[in-house]
Amino acid sequence: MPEITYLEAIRQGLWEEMERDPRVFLLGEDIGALGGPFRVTEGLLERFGEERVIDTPISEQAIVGAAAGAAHMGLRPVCEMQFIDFIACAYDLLTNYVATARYRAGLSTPMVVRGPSGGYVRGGPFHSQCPEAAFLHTPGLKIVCPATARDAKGLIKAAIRDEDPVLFFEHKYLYRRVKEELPVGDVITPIGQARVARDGTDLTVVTWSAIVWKALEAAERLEREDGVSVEVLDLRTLLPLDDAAIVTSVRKTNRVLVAHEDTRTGGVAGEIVARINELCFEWLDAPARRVAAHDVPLPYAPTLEDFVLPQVDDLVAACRWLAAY
Amino acid sequence: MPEITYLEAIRQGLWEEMERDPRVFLLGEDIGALGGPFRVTEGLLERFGEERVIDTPISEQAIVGAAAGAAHMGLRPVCEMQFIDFIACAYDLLTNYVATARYRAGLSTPMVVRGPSGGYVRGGPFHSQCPEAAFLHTPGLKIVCPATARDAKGLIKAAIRDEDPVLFFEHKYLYRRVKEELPVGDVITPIGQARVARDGTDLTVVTWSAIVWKALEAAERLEREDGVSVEVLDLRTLLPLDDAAIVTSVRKTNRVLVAHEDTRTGGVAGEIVARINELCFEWLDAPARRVAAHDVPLPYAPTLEDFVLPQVDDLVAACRWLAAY
Amino acid sequence: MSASLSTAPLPARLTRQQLLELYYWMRLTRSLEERLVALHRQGKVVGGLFRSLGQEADAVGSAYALEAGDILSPLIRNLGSMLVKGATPLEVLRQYMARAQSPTAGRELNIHFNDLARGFLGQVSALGAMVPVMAGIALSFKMTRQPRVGLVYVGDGAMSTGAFHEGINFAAVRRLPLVVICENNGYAYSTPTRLQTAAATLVDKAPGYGIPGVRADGNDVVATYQTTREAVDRARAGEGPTLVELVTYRRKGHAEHDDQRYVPPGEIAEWERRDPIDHHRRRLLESGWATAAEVADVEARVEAELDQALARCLDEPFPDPATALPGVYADPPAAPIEWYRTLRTPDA
Amino acid sequence: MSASLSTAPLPARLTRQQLLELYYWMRLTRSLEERLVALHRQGKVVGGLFRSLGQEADAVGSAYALEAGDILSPLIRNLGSMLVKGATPLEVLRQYMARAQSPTAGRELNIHFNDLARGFLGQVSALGAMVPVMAGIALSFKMTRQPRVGLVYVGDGAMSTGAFHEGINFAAVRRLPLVVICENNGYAYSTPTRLQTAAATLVDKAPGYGIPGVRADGNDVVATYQTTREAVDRARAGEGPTLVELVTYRRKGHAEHDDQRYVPPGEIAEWERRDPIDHHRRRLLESGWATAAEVADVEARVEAELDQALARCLDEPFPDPATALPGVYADPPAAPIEWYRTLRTPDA
Ligand SMILES: Cc1ncc(C[n+]2csc(CCOP(=O)(O)OP(=O)(O)O)c2C)c(N)n1
Ligand SMILES: Cc1ncc(C[n+]2csc(CCOP(=O)(O)OP(=O)(O)O)c2C)c(N)n1
Ligand SMILES: [Mg+2]
Ligand SMILES: [Mg+2]
Repeated sequence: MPEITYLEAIRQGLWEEMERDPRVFLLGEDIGALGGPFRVTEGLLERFGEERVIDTPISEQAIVGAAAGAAHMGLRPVCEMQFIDFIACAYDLLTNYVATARYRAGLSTPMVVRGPSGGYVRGGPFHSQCPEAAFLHTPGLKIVCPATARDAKGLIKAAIRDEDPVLFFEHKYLYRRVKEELPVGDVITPIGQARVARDGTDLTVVTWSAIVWKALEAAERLEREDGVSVEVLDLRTLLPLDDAAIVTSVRKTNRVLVAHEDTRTGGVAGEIVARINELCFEWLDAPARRVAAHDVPLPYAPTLEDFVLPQVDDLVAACRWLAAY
Repeated sequence: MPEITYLEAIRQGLWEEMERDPRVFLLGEDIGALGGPFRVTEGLLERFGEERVIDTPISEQAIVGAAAGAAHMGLRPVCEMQFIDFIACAYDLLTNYVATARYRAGLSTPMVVRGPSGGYVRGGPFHSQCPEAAFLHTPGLKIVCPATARDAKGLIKAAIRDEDPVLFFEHKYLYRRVKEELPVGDVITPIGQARVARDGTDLTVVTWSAIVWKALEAAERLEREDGVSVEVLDLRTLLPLDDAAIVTSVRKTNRVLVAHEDTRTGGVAGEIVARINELCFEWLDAPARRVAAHDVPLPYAPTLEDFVLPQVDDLVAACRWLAAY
Repeated sequence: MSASLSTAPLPARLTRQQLLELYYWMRLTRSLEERLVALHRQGKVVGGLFRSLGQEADAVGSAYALEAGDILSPLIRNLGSMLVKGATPLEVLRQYMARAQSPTAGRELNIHFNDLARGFLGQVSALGAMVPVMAGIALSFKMTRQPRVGLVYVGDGAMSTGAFHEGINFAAVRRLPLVVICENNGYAYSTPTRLQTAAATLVDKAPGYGIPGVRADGNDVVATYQTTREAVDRARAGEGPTLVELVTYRRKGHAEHDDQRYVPPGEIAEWERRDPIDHHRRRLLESGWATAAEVADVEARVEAELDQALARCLDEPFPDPATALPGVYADPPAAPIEWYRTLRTPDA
Repeated sequence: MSASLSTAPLPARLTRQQLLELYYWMRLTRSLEERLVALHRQGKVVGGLFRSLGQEADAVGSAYALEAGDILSPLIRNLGSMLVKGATPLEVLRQYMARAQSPTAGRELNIHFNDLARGFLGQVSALGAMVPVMAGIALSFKMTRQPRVGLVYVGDGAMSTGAFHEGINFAAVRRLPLVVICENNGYAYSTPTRLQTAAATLVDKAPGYGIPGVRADGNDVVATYQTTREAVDRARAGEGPTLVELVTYRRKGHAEHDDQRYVPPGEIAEWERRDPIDHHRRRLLESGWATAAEVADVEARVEAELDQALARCLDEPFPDPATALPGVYADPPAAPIEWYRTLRTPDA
């Protein structure tokens, strides 16, 4: 099996789905001749032509709205936000139109909105965001955040095949840093199912996307230096949350850290901690704690970005605190 | 002292601030001759003229963006969203431009965005929303949600005088249902301070806006029927949260219910429960629980809306569960 | 024999039958709204009531220009367009009264409902949003090589939204089969058009999108039909979008509760004299395109149909509360019931 | 003596001094970018590098048309406009290198910084957003009766955004003193203008907003200055916004990493021949508006200034990590440090 990167896995997923299903098409800014700023869609224009790889004007509302209309008619649009930060421009259409279409009007809207999210790349405040929290609050949407190349491919395919709108947040820091041997052809990661990235017995780190890798690194250090056995749960899907997987792990380890890259206040970790508190109260030997970014817009300078974002050392320190509680 | 409604209290607050400070002006759709669909701004055009009460085109992005620009130059704009649901159209400008202006660029942006929020009025999915959760996640913004006429006046005045952007979410169900004797002139409710709406010893209900009144009704019933003493904490400000007030009450009662009108998943209650868990873990005799709307867009029919939204009976049932835990 | 009646030539390649049909749809629209006003007064309409009084011609005439298979997206004042496309008075009454059997099962209000098979896509409240969505529907027609056309209505006010701009621009760049109808009825709620845009006319926006813009008298159902029809034909021929401005007037308030305090005296009366239904009725008779009997028959038929529809739904129940939960996603089937609610029933 | 040099009459009521100044600003812009390219290759530029090669005239000429007290909001390619308004090369170098002493203390990138006193408001990344914001600044000028003007730049691509539409429409309806400059440089990243809009020219959008639209050669600094100046004067006279389209060309990629694979062969070379700086330089000398010595002196001055600026900041430190926390709100003074971070120091 060939080893491919997280980015190639997404491209392969798109490619295979477009080969498989003529209803699948792509629309976004500069996804054609350019292949997008990160080349995720490179080669797709040549293979599938201008009608199925559509370079749009700079109009996130038009991209999302047009995708919704086409989806109502049975097509399977995949929208690219050039940087996921700009999904904010389509916030009204996504939360009020797309998310509610099935419920209020019985309209099916099978569409995907994908794009590069996340920091650790010196992108500054508008090219580094993690928009999960902005959409967690929206019944009707699904949200997936792959951490591995396998899940990048498996989730983009599952998202395209899903009958409902799916937000697919890929992490630009992982694009070329994460590689994996993957079979060509169908690799499907079911939406709504978390993954135990590392087995452990003493405490659980619940996380997703780029932080999964930092958690794994922290877990190894804790094993080595403290003999503490950390389980790492990669949620993969944030909406709907895999409560069962969280509960199983927390009831086993009795100590839990919820970690994400995004800022703390109003972040997704709050919802997860609340659920743990509701579902595992009697099993908790220590308060569920959160590791998240500091509550500021993400600054540009390396020293500042590194300070604001959670690092491996932070996860280690927080786990030690929990283990010692 | 004259008794005035929640709606009149907002108008009086706007009026007095415009009298006090010539930099204060209003902009929004149909706020002039019409006085807005609920007449919140009635009479202000006649008093302050077209330059300070600006009827805009249907352009939420222009309203918010223009307010930000004017605020940078030292004016004090107050924007009306005709229904707060439409704030979604200005989501990018609010979260990416307005909220970050001071941090990224040292720009001061003293502006207010206000409008009618909330359900229980048969408004259907697009005229009933509670947008708190969509903005809780945004460092740089402040969010206030008055429950009483006094706080409606006190918070609109505080918001207008604040050096930072403030989202002022008024509840349309309370507009004419809530009355109070209020002094003419300065009534200021400091942003960031919760209020004990009812003293209690057995458990705490943390809530805000319309649900405060339902919680008070539930508390009385529980006192009467169960002899359970419920403390009701009216947060008033959601960003920044008054951790101290929450902690004080929870450490006293050891049982807490966080209740809001909005849907549960990704709602503000998650953040609050997470903080309680972090700050009061050793003091909790029962898991902190949430009462919130069911995770669906808010439907129109009375039977459906009443089913989806939390009711007094629900608060009573949840409190009984907590008290009995 | 009816041939001998004809004094004026038939306009816009319409048959006598069709001219009478246009009258029927306008009449049906107005009478249905009158029934709704009565129901509103009786407190039977759950939410607000929005009238299209005086705008029936622009709604009916424009929708009548579409073929089966074409899809339109209405505004709150396009009841007439919905009816022409096959929405029934019974559905509309049930929607306004939030009945269990309404097309949205009580979830959405007034004419916010849709049936893509019949050719109408219900709007959402956010103005402008339906323009990009309808551009997407037109895109699907083009991609699948179907000779179908999309039509979307925007108000003079909604044209100020970013969504309108992005949607019509996208449709223009892709040369999609989309007709954009601007209903210029003079007001957006209380805001007169001059506070909405500094443009001399709303069709002045067309060149900025590189598409043709045409204006017509929105109170003349035939002119409305003819102008829209040309735009629809252009779209179907693959020549891309057209912006059609239909000039009309909103004689009632934004909604029933609106007292129109902001309207200059005399303005409404002025437009009453140009009532689109009276005008078409007069023309039918004076031009000899229909007999008094035919017209009277249409009017009777309308009332009878409405009596019938009303009788059927007046006593229908509201939806069962628990039906609020299913259908957020194709799967899982239903949103979970909240824990606290299960506590309320003693046996839980 | 310089008078005797003059062969051609001075254009656009500009003095010799000013014509030379225009050359200075363009030269400074280009040389500063060349320094940045070198720094970028050395890995000293933290983020991306965006060039305005070939667009120096439209940036400099348009900004030069403003007076002290006027405020502009630049795009990524308006380094020249920033410099004219008083931003210094030292500030720009510090920004790109994310140094502690940069205007944003390392929080924001490249030319995303502002000083309202000098008259520039830094952009945010979201395209179009600055149009409504600058409309608000223009609104404040009008409300406070100050004879000041706002100027905002948008690209051929950014004109497709809803924010642009809502902002320029608002400014037009309120007749605000705002000049909107569209820099039509042929591309939005890789997207040619024909895929951005079907309009024949971008000024065709002006009538839709009820404002004048004018076009000028963006590679001619004098034409750019003159055209913008007329729009600025209109705005200051209370006659409202103007849409100015400056036709130019982006000779480099969207950013340094962009290989321009999407550009037809020959196109760039074609525009190299129309280089705005060479053109102005030639004109200065041929028209006798400046001596070879004066021109050479400007060029020497530019390099000297840049050497100096570079020398000052090259070894400056990045910001101290803890400075990331203050300034989210006027009060409370700083965002709290996260609990886990305090655990990292052994003594915590
Ligand atoms: C984005 C958005 N902002 C505000 C509103 C509130 N609103 C509902 S109808 C209306 C006026 C619409 O005027 P127009 O577009 O001219 O349509 P008309 O009612 O005249 O048919 C407004 C402001 C809305 N529905 N959507
Ligand atoms: C709302 C939004 N969508 C997408 C982007 C990503 N983006 C940055 S620059 C750019 C192209 C801009 O083209 P144009 O407006 O013509 O300006 P130019 O770079 O040519 O000066 C795009 C798509 C963005 N910054 N903002
Ligand atoms: Mg209108
Ligand atoms: Mg460009």
